This record gives sequence, structure tokens and C-alpha cells, in this order.
Amino acid sequence: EEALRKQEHEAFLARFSNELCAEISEDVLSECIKQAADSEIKFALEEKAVCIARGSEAVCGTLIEEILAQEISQMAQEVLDIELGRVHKFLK
Amino acid sequence: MSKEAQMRAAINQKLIEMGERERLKELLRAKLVECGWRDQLKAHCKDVIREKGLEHVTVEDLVTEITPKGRALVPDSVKKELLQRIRAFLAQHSAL
Amino acid sequence: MSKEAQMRAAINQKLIEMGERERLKELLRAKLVECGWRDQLKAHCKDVIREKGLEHVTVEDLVTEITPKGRALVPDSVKKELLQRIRAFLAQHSAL
Repeated sequence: EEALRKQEHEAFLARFSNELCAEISEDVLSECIKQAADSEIKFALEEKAVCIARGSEAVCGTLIEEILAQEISQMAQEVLDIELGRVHKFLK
Repeated sequence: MSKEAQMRAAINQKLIEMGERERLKELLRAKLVECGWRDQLKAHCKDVIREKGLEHVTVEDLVTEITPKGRALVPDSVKKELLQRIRAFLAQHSAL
Repeated sequence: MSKEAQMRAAINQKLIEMGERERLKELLRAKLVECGWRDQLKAHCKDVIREKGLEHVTVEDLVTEITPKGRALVPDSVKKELLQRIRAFLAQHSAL
């Protein structure tokens, strides 16, 4: 009877250990998976925000350069035309 | 309450009271970092986000997507070590 | 194409699609007049012509000569306003 009781107890401990192991693993894995998903989404969002900020600055810079180039060449042409016109008028 | 249920309740209480449940969790967390599981999972998260596009993924979607791989990636040696530690504790604290 | 280059292309495309790029150009032109940039640069043009002599200056020379000053004379506040406007536009149309 004692041997049987011991055998049953051993079987119970083995079963319980496995259950407990599964339970603790499930708790920890769920927690770690949630943390990983959370932080990776956060990280990706931050990375995207930085990329948008840099991209906006670059596009802004290009836009300014484009307008300056147009304005400056137009202005140079205008001023030269005016100055030349003045000289022609003077010569006449 | 059956004898087995009583024993379960008693062991569970002891696990909590003695802080062993938390220690077991801590052990598992540490082992997961040590064996590279966390890094692998992170890389998998990045892959999923890249594939689906950030704007189409919520945290919940990502959890659902990575959980099977997360479970599969736990090395047997880590599971064994945890089980070993639980068995040792139960052997010590579950006298007949 | 790098991630940043892709982003720049996406921003540009969005600005063009919605006609915002043209509006931003108009805004910048107006701001350059408003802040006195045009007048200052025009005066500088005249100085350069006077210094070099009209017969020795081509349009290309003049452009090369005045461009550095043209860039330097754009007030930071104008650059900032333009950037702000781009950011606000992207925040409103965040399908990037």
C-alpha cells in the first residue's frame, strides 16, 4: 500500500510539474511576446517619424533651391536688360 | 476537495509565498534572453512589419502573427531546465 | 533605393498629386518679396554690374556671382515656415 501511495505521489508530481512548467512558460512567453510586439511597433513608428522629418527637410531644401535658381536667373536677366536698355537710351 | 486538489493548492500557495513562482519566471526570462530567443523574436517582428507595412499592423495583429513562432523558438534545453527546477522544488516541498 | 530616398520620393509625389508643391512655390516666392529678399538681391546685382562693368557681365556670370548671397539672404523664418507647412500637410495626408 505504501509503495502504491508513493507511486501515485510520484505520478502526481510529474503531472503537476509539467502543468506548472506549461503555465509558467505560457505566462512568460505571452508577456515577452506582447512586449516585443509593443516595442517593435513603437520603434518602427519612431523610425518612420524620423524618416518623414528628414525627408521633409530634404524636400524643403530642394524646393528652396529650385525657387532660388528660378528667381535668381530671372532677376539677373531682368536687371541686365534694364541696365542695357539704360545704356542704349543714353547712347541714343 | 480531493486530496490531490488540496495538495495542488498547498504547493501553489507555497510557490507564491516563497517567491519561487516569480523566481521561476525570472529564470525563464533570463534564459530566453541568453539563448537569443528575444533577438530572434525581434527580428521576426521586424520582418512581419516590413511585409505587411507598418500602417496595416496593430500590436494585436503582431502578437497573433508572431506567437506560433515565439513558442516554437523556445529551445528544449530551456524548457528542460525549467522543468528540472520545478521538479526539484516540488520534491522538496511536497512531502507525502 | 534607400529608405530615405523612397520617403523623399513619396513626399514629393504626394505634394505634386495634391497641387501642394505649386502652392508651396508660390508661398515661397511671395515670402521672398515680402521679406525684402528680392530688393536686396536686385541691389546686389546692380553693385556687381557696376563693379565689373556692364560690357564684361553675362547673365551666367551674374547668376554665379549673386547665387551665394541669394542663398544666404533667405531668412531662417521663411525656411522654417515652409518646412512647417510641409510637415502640416504630411500630418494631414499621412498616407505615406
